[in-house]
Amino acid sequence: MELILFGIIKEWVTETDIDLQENNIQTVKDLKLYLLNKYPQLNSLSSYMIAVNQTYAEDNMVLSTDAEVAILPPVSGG
Amino acid sequence: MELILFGIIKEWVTETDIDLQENNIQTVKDLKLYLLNKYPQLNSLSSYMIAVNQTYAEDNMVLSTDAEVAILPPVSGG
Amino acid sequence: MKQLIDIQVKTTHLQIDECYDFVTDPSCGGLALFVGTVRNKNKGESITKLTFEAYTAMALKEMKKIAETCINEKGANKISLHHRIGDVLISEKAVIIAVSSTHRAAAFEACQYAIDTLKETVPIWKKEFLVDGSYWVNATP
Amino acid sequence: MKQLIDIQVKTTHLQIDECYDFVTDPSCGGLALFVGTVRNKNKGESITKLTFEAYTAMALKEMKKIAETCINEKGANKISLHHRIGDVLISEKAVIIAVSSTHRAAAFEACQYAIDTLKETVPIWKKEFLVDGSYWVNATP
Repeated sequence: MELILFGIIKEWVTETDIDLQENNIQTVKDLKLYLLNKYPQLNSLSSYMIAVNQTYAEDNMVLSTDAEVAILPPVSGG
Repeated sequence: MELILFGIIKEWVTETDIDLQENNIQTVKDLKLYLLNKYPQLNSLSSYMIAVNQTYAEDNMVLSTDAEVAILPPVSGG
Repeated sequence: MKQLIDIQVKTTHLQIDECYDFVTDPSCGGLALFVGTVRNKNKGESITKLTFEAYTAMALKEMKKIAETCINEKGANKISLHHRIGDVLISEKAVIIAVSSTHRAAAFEACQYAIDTLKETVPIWKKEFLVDGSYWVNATP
Repeated sequence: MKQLIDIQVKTTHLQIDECYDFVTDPSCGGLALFVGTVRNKNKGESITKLTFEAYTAMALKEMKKIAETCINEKGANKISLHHRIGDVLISEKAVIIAVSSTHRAAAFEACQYAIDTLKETVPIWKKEFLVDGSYWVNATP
């Protein structure tokens, strides 16, 4: 699964391709737990969101290997 | 006393110089009664104000012969 | 002291850039602008043009009062208030209000206060020209 | 159908005229605009420049949602939302929102809703460069 990174998260997370099956990741929540475990700096963020196919995703959304998945730190546009 | 006229009032009121003493006008209220009596069309307005020296005037303000007095129909700028 | 208030009543076309350039400032993060243009219809009737008449000396004073309230009570940094008078055609700008502020909520509040109050207190009158006649707006109930 | 929505995320200077020209219309009487510029200070620290990074494809989608809500629920006639990305210097425009409406209250409400929501939902990130370092805004509590 392709992972797109932005802002401060790009400075922490280095991998942009995650094998869902190998890492036992089925849902957005599983992905978050995987990331938090591997990159504990994520705990210092105010919050972060996962977008799947350019839409904010709920924790229970099931991920597919062909999804475009992005990790979004707190937005600060405008 | 010089009288300045605007908008629809200019189409009704024709005099621009009123002798205060001759017409027994002392206050803004006296002027309004004088005008309403002479130009009953003023009754058809939503409202109208008197400005003295470019400031909205209360009914009890005393008029002097050298004051700049204006009759203001309802404003509609913007 | 730096000028914080820019008030104009004029017969020539209003320019957004002129108002923007006056109020913008390196210390301000938010600008709110209001632009009032002449609509082609009012209550279903087609309008051909408007004429604005002003008691200019008093209008400038009343607009200055509004601007001062925006700065002293509404958190505006700088404010520009321009009103057109004379004949104004459809889609042309009748009024521009620009307000800068350190934070955007104050800019919006001051800008809305300024246009709402301008329409209530500033001695300017609008005559609408329809296909079959003309009338002074708001004059009668 | 006439285009009612104009969404842009771009690396070049934002132009107020472009947004104004898109939203103005003979049937509209009121336009509200918001312009967000880069401030020279934040919390007392001097800023030298900002960099905006966007998840552009998603930002365009989220901005479109905001614009649609403004038109379908807030009474906007037309709306233009432009956001700059890349390096932006002090006083340059980072965002412009222009909204036209038949009546001004709706234009103000929609414009304020649009900038408030943009700051909450649109995936764009700002990095502030100070004299002695840089940091991503809002990232940590």
